[in-house]
Amino acid sequence: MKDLGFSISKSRTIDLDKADLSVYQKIIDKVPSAKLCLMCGACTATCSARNHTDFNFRKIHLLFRRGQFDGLADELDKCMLCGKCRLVCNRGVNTRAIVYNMRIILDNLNYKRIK
Amino acid sequence: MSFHPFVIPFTAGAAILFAVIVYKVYKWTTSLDRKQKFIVKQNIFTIKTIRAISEVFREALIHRNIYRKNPVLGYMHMSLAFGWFLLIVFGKVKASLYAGTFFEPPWLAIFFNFFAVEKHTFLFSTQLTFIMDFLLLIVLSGLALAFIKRMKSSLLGMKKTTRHSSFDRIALTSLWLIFPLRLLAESTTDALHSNGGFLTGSIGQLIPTSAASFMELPLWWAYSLSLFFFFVALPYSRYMHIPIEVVLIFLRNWGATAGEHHSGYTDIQINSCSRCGICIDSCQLNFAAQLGNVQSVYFIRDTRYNTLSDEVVNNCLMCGRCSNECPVGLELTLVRQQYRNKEEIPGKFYYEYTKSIENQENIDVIYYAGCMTHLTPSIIHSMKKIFASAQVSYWFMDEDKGVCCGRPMRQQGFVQQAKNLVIKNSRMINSSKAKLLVTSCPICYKSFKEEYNLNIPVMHHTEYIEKLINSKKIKLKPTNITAVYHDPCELGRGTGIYEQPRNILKNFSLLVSDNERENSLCCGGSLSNAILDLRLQLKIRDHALDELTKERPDVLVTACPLCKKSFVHGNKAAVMDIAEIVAKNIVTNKKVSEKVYSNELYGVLINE
Amino acid sequence: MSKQYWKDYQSAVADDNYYYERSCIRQSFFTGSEEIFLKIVKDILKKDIVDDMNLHTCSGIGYYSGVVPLDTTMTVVARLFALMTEAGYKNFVPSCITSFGLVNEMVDMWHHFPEKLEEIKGYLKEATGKDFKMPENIAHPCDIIYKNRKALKDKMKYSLTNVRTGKPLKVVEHIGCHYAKIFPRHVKGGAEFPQVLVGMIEEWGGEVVDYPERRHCCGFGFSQYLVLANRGYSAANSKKKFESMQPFKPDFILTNCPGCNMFMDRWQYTIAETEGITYDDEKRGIPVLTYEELTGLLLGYNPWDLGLQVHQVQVEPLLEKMGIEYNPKDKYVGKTGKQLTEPEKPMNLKV
Amino acid sequence: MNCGVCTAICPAAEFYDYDPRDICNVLMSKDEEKIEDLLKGDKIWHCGQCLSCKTRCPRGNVPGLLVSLLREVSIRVGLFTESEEGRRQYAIKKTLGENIINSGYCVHVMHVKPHLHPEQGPVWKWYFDNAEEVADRQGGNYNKEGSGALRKINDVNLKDLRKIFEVTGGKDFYDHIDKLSKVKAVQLKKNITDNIDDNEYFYHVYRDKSQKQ
Amino acid sequence: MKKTDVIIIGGGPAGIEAAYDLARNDVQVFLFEKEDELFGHMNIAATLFPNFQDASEIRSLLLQKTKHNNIKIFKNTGVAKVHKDDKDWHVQTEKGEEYTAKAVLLASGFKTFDAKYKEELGYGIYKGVITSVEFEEMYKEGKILTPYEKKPQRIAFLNCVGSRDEKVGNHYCSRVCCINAVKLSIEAKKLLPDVEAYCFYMDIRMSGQFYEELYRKSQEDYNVNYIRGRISEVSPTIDNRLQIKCEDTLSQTPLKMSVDLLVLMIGIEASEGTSMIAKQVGINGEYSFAKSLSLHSADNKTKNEGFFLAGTCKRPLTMPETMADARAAALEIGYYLKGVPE
Repeated sequence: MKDLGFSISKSRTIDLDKADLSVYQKIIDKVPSAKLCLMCGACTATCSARNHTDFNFRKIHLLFRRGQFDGLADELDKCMLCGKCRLVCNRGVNTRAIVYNMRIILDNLNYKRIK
Repeated sequence: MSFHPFVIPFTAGAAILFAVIVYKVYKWTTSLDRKQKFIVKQNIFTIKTIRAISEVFREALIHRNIYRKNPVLGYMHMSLAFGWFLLIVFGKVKASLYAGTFFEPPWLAIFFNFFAVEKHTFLFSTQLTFIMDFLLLIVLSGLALAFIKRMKSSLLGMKKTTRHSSFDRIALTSLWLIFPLRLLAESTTDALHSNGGFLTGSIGQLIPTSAASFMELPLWWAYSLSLFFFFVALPYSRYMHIPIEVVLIFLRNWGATAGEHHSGYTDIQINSCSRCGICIDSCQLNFAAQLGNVQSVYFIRDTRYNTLSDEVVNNCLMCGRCSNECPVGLELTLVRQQYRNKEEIPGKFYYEYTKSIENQENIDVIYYAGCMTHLTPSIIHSMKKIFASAQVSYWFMDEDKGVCCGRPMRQQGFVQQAKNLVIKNSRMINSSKAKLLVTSCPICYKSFKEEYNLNIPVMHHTEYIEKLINSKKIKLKPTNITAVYHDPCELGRGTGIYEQPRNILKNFSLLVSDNERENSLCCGGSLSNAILDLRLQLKIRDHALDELTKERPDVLVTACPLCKKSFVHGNKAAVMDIAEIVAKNIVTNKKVSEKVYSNELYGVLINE
Repeated sequence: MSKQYWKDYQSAVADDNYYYERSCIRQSFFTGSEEIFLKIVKDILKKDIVDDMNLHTCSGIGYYSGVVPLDTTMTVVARLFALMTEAGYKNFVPSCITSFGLVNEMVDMWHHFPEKLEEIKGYLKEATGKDFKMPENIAHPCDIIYKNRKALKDKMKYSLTNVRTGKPLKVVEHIGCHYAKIFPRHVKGGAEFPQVLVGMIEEWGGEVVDYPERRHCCGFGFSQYLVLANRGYSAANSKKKFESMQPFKPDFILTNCPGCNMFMDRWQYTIAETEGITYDDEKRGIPVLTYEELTGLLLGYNPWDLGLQVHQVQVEPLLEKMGIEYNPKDKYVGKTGKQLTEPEKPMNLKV
Repeated sequence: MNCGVCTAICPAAEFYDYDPRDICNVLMSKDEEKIEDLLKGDKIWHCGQCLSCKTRCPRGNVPGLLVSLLREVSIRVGLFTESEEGRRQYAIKKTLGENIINSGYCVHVMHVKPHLHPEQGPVWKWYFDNAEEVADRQGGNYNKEGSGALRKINDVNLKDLRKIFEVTGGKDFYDHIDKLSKVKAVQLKKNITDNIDDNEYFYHVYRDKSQKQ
Repeated sequence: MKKTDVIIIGGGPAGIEAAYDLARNDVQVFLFEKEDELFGHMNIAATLFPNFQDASEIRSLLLQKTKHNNIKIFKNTGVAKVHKDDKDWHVQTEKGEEYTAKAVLLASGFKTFDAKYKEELGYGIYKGVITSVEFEEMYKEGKILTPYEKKPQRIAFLNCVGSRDEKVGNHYCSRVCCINAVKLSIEAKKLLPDVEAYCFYMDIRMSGQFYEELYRKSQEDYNVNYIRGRISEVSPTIDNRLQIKCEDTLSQTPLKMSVDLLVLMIGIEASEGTSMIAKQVGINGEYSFAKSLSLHSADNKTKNEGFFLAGTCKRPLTMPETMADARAAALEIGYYLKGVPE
């Protein structure tokens, strides 16, 4: 193949036809309350890790829901599992359990980490 | 010559059993972890060994613990274990006296009556015959109870009992057969040779000689076979606990305890479980949330038969109630934790991002509120007020939301991550000039105490406040508020802080609740359970709350932000952290700056 | 804003007397297209259109890529209008889609901010001493072809049918973003379903392919393409379109924007060479034609006089489908009749 | 309203970490700091100016034009050299920008040099090499006086054009870009000259792309 | 020359409810309905949110009310002109007859937004794109199918079509679409349990009682997915489905997917009748709805003595609001006829 000095960009659009949504089903099976998430962001607002870094549980949860897993494993490493998020969730979502299970699932799928 | 083919099954069974036990115990004891081996070596030749022996006697034979909890159950175990033990001892004595040598064949004692048919003339023969029959009677009575328990456990005051594995069934049935068969065998022999005691003798009278001569051998065979089956099934059944518990008791007395990872000691604990099911009754998931099959006994069973599921490992509040109740004294939470712990990735350091702030001023105390406490600001305000009133100079380490202590991570099994957090915090704490670390969160407290190695002591604010009161640093107004105190799991069972809060609450009329101290209930908010969904969690909360507020106290006092958060939302009673109630009733000190009196404190109290 | 059905979006196109503004891109990459357009208008439609020697760029690309400030561009456009005024014309016909969008945008701004217009008039006067009148009508050449598509049809030697199968040719139409997306009301059929190319294709016997990424930009992106480092973005957008149209097996792509035309031609080459992917069955790529070239072909002009040889994706297979005879020897002959050395062959893209 | 129709069909949003909706948010927030970050950052340079956003916005806004406004500001206040993408404006000015005032064309066959445009392919190289023959065959008037495609644009018109650039500040704008780019070039330790061929800084901003994108 | 006490224009729920309450107070009512059937938009609805009550129950209830002796129904009677002389109101029908009454109640309701105006959504161009009304009808038939008579795998519901949209000149919120979308998605799931349902929204406005609960139910029990973002473009795929594009605004990423059905939750606009008559009597308000005298204190009165308003001819309203408003109007008219002072 020729090198013309640039490579053709990759799309970052979420394509729900191609995305693997079954993975999120596993989360729902383990943490049914996940369905109730309104993406209000209260969890992110109270998050201790958020206080030190750009860690954003709400967004990670959403991307996971949409089957976009790249880089999430590393993001999740930032969480300290302190569980404050669970206490502030106004829909009683067990956010902490979601983080925990996302970690486990991603590790089982061994989703490549950046480093 | 006292031999007959039917002794072979028994002898073979006994031999096999002996071999298996020796093999397993060897395997496990050699695979203790370094720490355990070390401590055992330290203590093996000390008074501790004597203590162990006496404990073996108390627990393995007399089962005092079970007896305490439930006399009938206790008697059942004692009659079986101790009765059988004595049966063996006296049997041996009798046989030796009879044979006139100490080295008579081992089966002679077991099948004595079959061989010793002529009139007994040896020393104490009559007494021994009586004792043997008496002991047999005792054992049979225990057996009867056991049978009833199987049929209807509630009669013996137990709510739940465990299901059986196939090995258990073999062992159990043969166990149940052994003594009735022995009774019948001896009785028939008596019918022919009238060599029985008051029990076997009198039953012997009733058996017609014709039937007896026809029945005798089959019965002795059956007796021997039942022994055989029991012995062979035992190592793979729950009854393994009978021999292994003895090993456990010795190791425990020598100071062994479950470490971070699985070791031989773990197997010994697992095999020492008698599956009595007492842990089921003590588990809130069971009686408050109607959730079965996850309790310690199931956890241990599944581990032993390699059918352990994620669900069982993780669906636990780690409140420690079961370990506290366990008659065998197994370290149930620690063992479960071992199965949660995950592989460490060498060379990986988590939480690079956390900024470590340091403080070099000359201050007395570092105050670490803890993540959860940031969700109950009134506790922080109260602590600030208390510090101010006692005129203590302190550094609020995690004022602008800090680094988690690491325990929540650890409890989910992320050991490495937890360790990294520990490093982060230790650096901050050890770098300061303070002489004491005070925290408001029992979780952090336990963590600081057990998982950190700090160069200053750590106190939970209950301890600290008590210290301040004793040293007259702060004074409390006497009030007539009625309060009930809830022992947080991590503070009570976790680190044994029971007296301090009660001393602090002296000048309130403190009500007593049924679930105090070691028996305290979990608020349901436990961080250690990443499975439990809100509904069940609230069931547990409500049940605990009902128990605690039976006496209608003015205020429910606790010492954990998590417990407080859980209970506050249950709104059954006013809920306060011990720091708040202290701060609210503190005798204000002239010198203390205005700021502390700003109503913001009370503002917060109302808002929450 | 009042409601309007897309069908009702209609722009008025002047009948005659056009002032033609050449397009930098079109005359550079598809030189023949502009010439054939002028020919068609003059000789076939018998209308008056002027090709002014004083023309210069509208500086639109500079403006959209952020190096030429607004006032400058406005004044440059003003000068173009001034030239038109001097030439005595009122109907402005910019050959370039960027220009078309730009002049519309400028006129619109002047309409909303008359003070701006005065300011620009001042600049123009100061710089060139010229005055200008607003054009009465701004139309794109493709509007003129569209308007006269029936008249032209009568004169056509060929139609958009596959002479082998007798079926209509499948045509993908691509409209330059700045043609319809800035001022949907200035074009036929609004931004979503512009009729201008569709009208030609259907009138001349072809079948329009409606595919998912039909409205997506070709990826030019002005500043994006202009630096090598960001051409990956530019190519990616075309690639997205190709992938989306591929299953429909189009016979060729028709565009009204010189930029789009060039890019959709060159990016097929780029993708083939760098990733080995082509979007037709014979690995020759999908030909991309300007509407002028198409009209010229159907009217029977010599493909090589139209400049089809400057396309990277070769058009011969298409010509054969359409039953247009052509002289292969004539392909690489220059103006002076000199036989030029053939271009070298790409690695993956068949020619 | 944050409905996101603009981002949905934005070509740049698909291939860059770019979100026109978010940019409008920042502008509406009037948060000085955030806006400055925009002017300093790469984001505003990602837009492709296709203005697809204009068609769709239910509020009749045009994120695309807001961005081009931000770009002009970023250059005027001299923040464009802060970002990798912003610095590229120098390359554009150097090529397209100067084409305009020097030749009267944004683009002309002679400007599209194959070595700067490898993607144009062999046929283009062929055209480029035989420009006059091929252009005139198609009826062009390659670099000659008079009217017609690719003709030479005479000095009268060029003079006017340049004058316009001077009067309207276009020229100053060019010089401004040059000046600040030179400063940056020094910081980046890349030599910079007035022409292109031996201009390290030019090739840097024209070609190099850091890994982050 | 036919005289009566009150003429009600519009035989929808508002008109009938008001007519009945007036009739019960011995007021003679003429009720004009331009269609040959009463109940207006109630004829479309299969069930009513938020309690899924069968709309036919409501219809038969209303039908009962129309049977009252004091009510005279004129079907197929569109109104052409309304004017007032010094004392009475004169209503001229399209057929040319003239009627006179002491008071007129305008209950001429709303019309749904014509989705063809949003060309990028491809309504009327791509078969799979349908309106909420058409979907409701499908549901009534008891079978939800793709235009190609297949079982749909994915259905998308798009809110705010023709509402909150400058481009079509409607800045206002139609108020009922959000909850209606929730209702429809649940109904879709009831008929086709394994269909994937997606709702696209900008804000979810669950203003009414039990709305939020229903919204939660749709997530918890019916697995309806909600994506915050407005669909920007619809185009056909080779396999006769629809590709839709939007931004997943909460993750700030463009998103596309293909669906079998795209249901446009079309908004509420003033009906022709409403805007025409409102203009005639000079009470035409915003977005050509009819304008009441005072939103808070006299919402059924108008600046014209004896000319009253009820229901959605004023603004988008939900069913319960409409009915309550109709009863209020009846009361107002009652006072007016009796001459009870303010």
